[in-house]
Amino acid sequence: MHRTVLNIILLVGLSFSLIVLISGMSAWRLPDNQQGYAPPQPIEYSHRLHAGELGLDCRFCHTAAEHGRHAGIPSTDVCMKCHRFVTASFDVMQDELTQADKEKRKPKAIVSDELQKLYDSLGLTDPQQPVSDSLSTSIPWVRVHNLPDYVYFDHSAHVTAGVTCQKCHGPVESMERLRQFEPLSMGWCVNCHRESTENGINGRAVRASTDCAVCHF
Amino acid sequence: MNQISGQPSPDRRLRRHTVPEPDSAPPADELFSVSRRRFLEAAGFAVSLAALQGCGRTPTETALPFAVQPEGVIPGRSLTYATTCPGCSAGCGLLARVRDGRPLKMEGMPEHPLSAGGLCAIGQALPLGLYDTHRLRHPLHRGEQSDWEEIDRLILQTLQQPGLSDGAVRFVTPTITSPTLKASIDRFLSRFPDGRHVMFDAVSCSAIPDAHERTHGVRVLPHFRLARADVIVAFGADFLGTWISPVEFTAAWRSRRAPAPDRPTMSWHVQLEGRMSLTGSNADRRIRLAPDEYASVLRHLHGRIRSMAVGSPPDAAAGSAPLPDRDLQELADRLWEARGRSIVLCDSQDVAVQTLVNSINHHLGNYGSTIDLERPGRQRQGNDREVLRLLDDLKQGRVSALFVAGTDFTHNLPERRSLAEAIENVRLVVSFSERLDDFSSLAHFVCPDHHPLESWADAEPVSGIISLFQPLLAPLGETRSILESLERWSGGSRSAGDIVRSFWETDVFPRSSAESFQDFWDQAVHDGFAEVEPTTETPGDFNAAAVVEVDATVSDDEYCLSLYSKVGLTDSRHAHNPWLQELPDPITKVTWDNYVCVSPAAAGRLELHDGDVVILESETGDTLELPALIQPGQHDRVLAVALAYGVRGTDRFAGVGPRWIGAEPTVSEGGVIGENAAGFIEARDGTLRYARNGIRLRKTGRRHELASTQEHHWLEVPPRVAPYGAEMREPIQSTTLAAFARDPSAGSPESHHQSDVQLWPEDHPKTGHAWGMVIDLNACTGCSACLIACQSENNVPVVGKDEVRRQREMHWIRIDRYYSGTGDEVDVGHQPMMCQHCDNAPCETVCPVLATVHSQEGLNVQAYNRCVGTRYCANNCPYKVRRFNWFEYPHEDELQNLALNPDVTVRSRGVMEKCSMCVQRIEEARIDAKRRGAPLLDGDIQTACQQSCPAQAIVFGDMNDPNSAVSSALNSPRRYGVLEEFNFRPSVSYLRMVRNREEEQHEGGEHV
Amino acid sequence: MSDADAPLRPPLITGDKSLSDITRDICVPMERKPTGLWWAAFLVSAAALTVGVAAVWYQLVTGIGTWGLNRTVGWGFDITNFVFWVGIGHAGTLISAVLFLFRQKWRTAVNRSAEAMTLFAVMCAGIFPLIHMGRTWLAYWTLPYPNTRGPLWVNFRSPLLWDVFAISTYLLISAVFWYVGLIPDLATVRDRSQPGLRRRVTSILSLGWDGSARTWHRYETVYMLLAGLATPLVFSVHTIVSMDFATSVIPGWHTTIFPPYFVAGAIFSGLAMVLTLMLIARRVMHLEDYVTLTHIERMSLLMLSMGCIVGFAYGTEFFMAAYSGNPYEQFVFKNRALGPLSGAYWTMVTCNVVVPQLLWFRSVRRSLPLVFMIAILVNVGMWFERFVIIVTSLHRDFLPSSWAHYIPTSIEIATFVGSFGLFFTCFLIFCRIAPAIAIAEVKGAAGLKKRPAMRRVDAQSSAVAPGTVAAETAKPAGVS
Amino acid sequence: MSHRLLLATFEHEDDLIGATTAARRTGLRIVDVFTPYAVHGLERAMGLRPSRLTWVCFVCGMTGALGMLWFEHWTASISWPVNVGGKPWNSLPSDIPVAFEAAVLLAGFGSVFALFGVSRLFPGKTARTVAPRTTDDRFVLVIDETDAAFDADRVREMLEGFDVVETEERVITDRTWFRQRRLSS
Repeated sequence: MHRTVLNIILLVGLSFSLIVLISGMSAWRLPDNQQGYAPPQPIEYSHRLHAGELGLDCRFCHTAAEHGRHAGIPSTDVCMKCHRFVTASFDVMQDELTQADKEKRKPKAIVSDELQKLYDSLGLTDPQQPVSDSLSTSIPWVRVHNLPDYVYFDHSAHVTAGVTCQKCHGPVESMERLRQFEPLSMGWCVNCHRESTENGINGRAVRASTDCAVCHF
Repeated sequence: MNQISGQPSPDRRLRRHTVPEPDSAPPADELFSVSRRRFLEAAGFAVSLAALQGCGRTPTETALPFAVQPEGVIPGRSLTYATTCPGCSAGCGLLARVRDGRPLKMEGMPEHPLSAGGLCAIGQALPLGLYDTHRLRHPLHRGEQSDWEEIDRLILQTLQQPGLSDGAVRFVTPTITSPTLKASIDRFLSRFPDGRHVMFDAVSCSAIPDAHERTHGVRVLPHFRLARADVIVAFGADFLGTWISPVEFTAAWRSRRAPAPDRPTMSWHVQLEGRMSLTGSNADRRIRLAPDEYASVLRHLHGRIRSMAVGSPPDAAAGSAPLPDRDLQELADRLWEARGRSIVLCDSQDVAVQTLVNSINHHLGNYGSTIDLERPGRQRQGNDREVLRLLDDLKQGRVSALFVAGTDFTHNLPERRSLAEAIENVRLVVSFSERLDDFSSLAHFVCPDHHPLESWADAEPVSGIISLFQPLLAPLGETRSILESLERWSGGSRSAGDIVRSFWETDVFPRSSAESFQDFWDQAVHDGFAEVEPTTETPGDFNAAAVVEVDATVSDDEYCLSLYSKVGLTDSRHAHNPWLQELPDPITKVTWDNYVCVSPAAAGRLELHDGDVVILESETGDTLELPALIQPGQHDRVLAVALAYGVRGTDRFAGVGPRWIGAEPTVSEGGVIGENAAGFIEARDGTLRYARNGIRLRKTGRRHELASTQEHHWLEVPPRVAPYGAEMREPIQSTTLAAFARDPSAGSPESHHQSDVQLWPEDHPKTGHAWGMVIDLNACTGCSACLIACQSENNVPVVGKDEVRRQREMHWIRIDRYYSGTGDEVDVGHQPMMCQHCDNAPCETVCPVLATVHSQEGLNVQAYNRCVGTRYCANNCPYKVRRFNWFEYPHEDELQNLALNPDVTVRSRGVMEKCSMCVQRIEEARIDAKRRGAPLLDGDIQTACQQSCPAQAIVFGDMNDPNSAVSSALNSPRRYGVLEEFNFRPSVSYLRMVRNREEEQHEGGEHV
Repeated sequence: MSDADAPLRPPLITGDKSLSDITRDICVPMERKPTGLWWAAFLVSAAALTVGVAAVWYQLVTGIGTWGLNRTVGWGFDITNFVFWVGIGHAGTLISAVLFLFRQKWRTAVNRSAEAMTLFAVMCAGIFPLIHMGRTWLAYWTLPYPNTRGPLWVNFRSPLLWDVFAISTYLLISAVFWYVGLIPDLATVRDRSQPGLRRRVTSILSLGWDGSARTWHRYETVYMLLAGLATPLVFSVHTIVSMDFATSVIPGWHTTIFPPYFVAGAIFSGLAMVLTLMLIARRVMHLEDYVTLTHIERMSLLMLSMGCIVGFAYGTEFFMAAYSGNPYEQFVFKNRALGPLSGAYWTMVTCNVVVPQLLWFRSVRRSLPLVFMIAILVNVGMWFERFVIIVTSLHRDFLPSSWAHYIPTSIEIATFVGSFGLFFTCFLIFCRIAPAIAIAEVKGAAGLKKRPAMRRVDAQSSAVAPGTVAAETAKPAGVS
Repeated sequence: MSHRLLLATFEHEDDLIGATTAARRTGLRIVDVFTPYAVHGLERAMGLRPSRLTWVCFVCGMTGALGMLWFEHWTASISWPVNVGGKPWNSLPSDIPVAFEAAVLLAGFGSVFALFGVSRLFPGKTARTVAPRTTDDRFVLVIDETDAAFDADRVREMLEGFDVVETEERVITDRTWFRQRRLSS
């Protein structure tokens, strides 16, 4: 009798721990897998806002993606193309304008905390000031997508072939903070190469080689 | 990159300087750090590792973008700039590949009228010299770090001291081909009543201009046009290796050595020399002749040729020649047959001997065809008589100020000690050296010049061919261009760029045919050089009276010492470059040392073995202790020692290579690499002589192990173990021109044809590209430029002497040098050997983890990151071209790491590596073509070795493209594959060597 | 043929033992406190092992460069030692399995230690391919496991991969074979032991063995199967090891004679090692009654015949090279005999071919010191055989430009010494913790008949026909 | 259910075999025999059928060989075909060594584990030796007394004819023990 009860308890316990274990498996990663990595960045830049809501094309900022190996983290002066004028969120600036209009005064300059960091890095006291190389320092962005040193991935080759940015980077336009969406493991690369060779990209036949020397040299 | 084609391509437009000049000189202390910061920015993705570890992930990496993006810079793509090679005074054209602000790879400039696309080992090794932590970063005042304002103030103050400015001011430089610098020096010296510019070449050929002064009335170095020569007779002149302008000469020499089945002709090259030089090893006929015998042979030759030319009787007083009459007559006859298309060269420093040479060339009518005096060379302007006068002045205490730039004055001269003492009495001693060398340690002021890749300059190596140097990066240290230093001391304040530009505007532009200066300048910066009117110095008529009787008596001294410069280390300036130190000498294959080359006969007499330390003693009592090396083919009376060794500061290489309990340092702490042989240079009759008699040789009984990359040097296997009928190995096939003319496939051994039979079905048809390479052994001189090019391109580590001695050198391409024949009269063959990319690769089958497999385009690829290091592939490689990372080779020098090519993985310990046929270049070109939307064309891809080759011996391309250069080379009847009878199906083929000889072939093909 | 039926043959076990005498004789040495001799041997072995561990550690931390290898000679001591130890490892299984299949009862005296020797030798062997890898920590890449690289599998065409499978299979099967043989003996030890650690451990390891005839019946079947599997396995393992060389292109390696040549060499070296160890064990552990002169003599004869086969192979190699007309092949053999490493070659020939000829003499075979000396020399010679094959073939191959020399470093020598340390340490520990002779098998093979035999006649009165009993008892022990 | 068993202890294998043969002839039910070593001929005396473990071995071996051959072929030419030294995709000869090793490995382990399974040998199992010396020098014949053919006197007489050292009657209730020896439990 006792034994039966004990057995039942054991069985329940076992199945429970199995369920926990299996559900934990999905969160378990191999040591080098950085999938889901989303480190805090020095400036809380929102891809969702820029690429999603405002609909900027990726290549508007990441200009090198078409031309070179690296997509390139945009240089800070690229930000200044807009942020010379846009110094805070649209709503806040709009409110201030209305308010100033109402109060019949000149609108105050409103600079958001995050954009202030941008101006600081360029050594600007006034966003309208021209950017000078000598005053500015680089913003130490934290690298999210980082392949091992022995892997040579060329952005331009993929962009030219018609691979969308999202194919590797995931729905960046919906990410508040950038996150590594795909595992970026070798198998993941290879399978995409195989699939593309078989089915083409956007209906165009391509030959995505799986030779070692395509990525490793 | 398609800068090779004649049409300017978009990339070519980028050959402009975009790197800011350091004109707005920031405060002294900050200069280095600021430029470093800017440099890091320029690197685009210079990545710093933060020790922060988030959530058990790999450490956080930050990516620093530009704050302001410079125009035209795309992170990760290299830009090519046209400039000039500063490695020696030959002034070859240089295309520098600059990637993310770092000059990484030096390539030859195909459009250049002199170098024609080649670049020697020294040029290839420039980046490592640039990223050298031992270069001075600050000016020094009496050995203490100082700043430029202080230096300028003190120097100007000293110069104004009474008794100094009106004393003898001497400015010593090596040959200066730069008209701007020469003008600046002249301008600076013009302030002093007794200011004089003395040009001193560490290895001088002062006797040639001196002889021309006598015979033609102008003291110039003629421009030798070897491309026009059908018969080349060279006395000692190592023109393919180190003499005057080896890259240019190699290209020219090679252009006459490509016999085709329909045109079986080539030049006839005879080398008469004492030691075994690179040039001699490539000659059709090599005659062993001690340097002191040149005069006698030349006199006989002169007599015979003169009698043919003007009918005068032969030189009766010449005595007996050290050469059989038959040989002399053959030389004379063939020279005479090819009059106007022949050339006689000589490296003797005896002016009388050189006038004889001039007379021979004159009688042969070579002036105006193979020897150009109208557009003379400026590649060697050193004037030994002036140097000797300066030495005299110094010793007499008559010099009040001494400025030395570009040469290690005291290191390269005999009587170093008394010279150093004399220099101590000079009131102002200024050095412009980029490092603390022997002379600059004696100097009061060291005003370090920029590295030539950091500054503006120009050069006119041959009159009328003028080229520009442009800065490729902001200076790494607080150095200053010599042009600017002289400008400051002459009261000006212009930047080096402005100085060059304004000189060109006033002095060079008028010689050109361009419309506007801006166009001329832009084109020159873009092209890297400009062809302008030569500055004419009209040579006079040949003055037969200048030809004096030379003393042709041959000394009966036991030994004659021949001092020579080594390929790759011609100059003590390059002694700090570990790539060049580890470059195996093309002939001896020894690295990291100089030594006394002795002939096998002399070695036999003294019972010497390689590495036995011997003492050389001159009549004047100078001694030199060096290990001996037995050199087949050397004259029995000749001892040969390389100059430019024993350089101060080379103990820096004590720590090069891996460190472990069994390791022996490359050089002892405080020691130097090799021994300085400059003490044996003899000053006689107004020239510095590199050959002298009266040398005694003594054995010490001690040993100094030499590190050679080759252990067995002969095509013959050792007779003791040679199988009957197979005493010879046949990696190098050769034939004679006579045999080739009869049958273009002569020299092919009967049994060695590749079989088309396969044991198994062919499952791997190559439908796309099929990369392949053809190496013309008839063109390859063994100069080893490809070796350094490969090292630079592919991040091949330097391993140090001990590792080389353990036969673990890492070079991906090696030049196998084989002797054949007897110990005295040997034939030499050079064979570049690298991964043969066999289609049936034995290495691939045995790798357990698929780390080395075949690509669909026929490459044998090696995935370093998959390799577990069983070394089975290397064992099973019949060509032994695989290289294993025995250790983690040091990469601690962060500055030196900037020379690493970011396109190629730096291999870690325990993995195998080998030639990849520059697969990174293939991929880059492929992606470029894809981006352009154009197909990949023949010539779009050049491997590093191919690009560098001065002889254009290497052709790479798509074997599936019937119109490619490699396909047409493959159709040559001279084609063969090494070990192809084993059916490895190598993708690298060789073209059989053809020697311009009459003799019949031996059975089954002649071997080298 | 049963020994009982062959009176001319000397008995396998001398000294008039009963079953419990056998149990006691074998178990007592491991139940006693270790002797001073054991301790001395153990300390020496452990010291050697320590030296080896230090050397391997240094090599792993610093790099393979601490070995004297170079771009031409990629394998030296490492693979020489590997093949040497694998070769030694083969005799154990051969003696145990092959002699079992041939019903050679005298094997029982030695099979346990031979199997243990196999196990330890294969362990020693296995270490070398592991540490010879440039990146030992990635050795698991040689296993075809599913991975995130594509998946990227392994190269089944590589003989080195065959080695991975062969060596690990061999190690596992040898271990199982050894352990299965050990189970009944562990039960014996268990039932002899006082409650305590030994009893607890042996009762776990003996898996509840109770001596049931039904289990014995299945056990015998499985044991025979294992022996049947181990025999071709032995041949396959050394065949595969030889294929590391035979399938390559290097002259001196690339030859079809290698598989049988290597197997013969392995048996040869293994026999020599077994003899060496047996002679020591016999003396140290007082097993003179179990390891008799007869055993020694038979082993000596086997060794002699193997020596002749190996010598024949050496000759054949030269003949084939000469006959092939391949100059590279001809050169390699001439270079072996007369080149810079000819010393190693002639050491090999002397030790492996010349010296064993002494065994033709019965007096030599029965002289324990001489047999011991010869066995040691054969071990030395067989090590040199592998060295000669590997190094002399590699150091001068096709292109003279890459010819090189090979000088082992102190680290390599220390590693080699360490492998002996590991082997003997393991062996000495084995002698202390497990019955060094298979108790159950000795008992079974001892042929202890009931005395006096006449008692059997009485049984006739019972329901059993005497003839049947005699026939049935005699048969299984004999020819079948 | 329990069984009443007779345990007869012998000193010599001849006696044991004799007694066993005799017991079987007389129709006695031999539950088991315990011996210190594998006594040859005993299985015949007991009437045991040849073990079927050979089949297990064969099946495992074939599985190993065929499975490995398939796996090698699949990895080298289907999953990710890679050109290795110009060898054909289907390199059967080079697949054989590993397939052979896999066969041996699987066969060996298969039969050993089958033995352990069938004979209920596992670590931690308490040995139920009928007498402590059965693993040393005693042979014990166990006869089912419950069996109809059992006649105590005749049996004892028969056993004594074979120099039985000791006889003992014992009641055993362990069900597993019975099942293994094919006794109804």
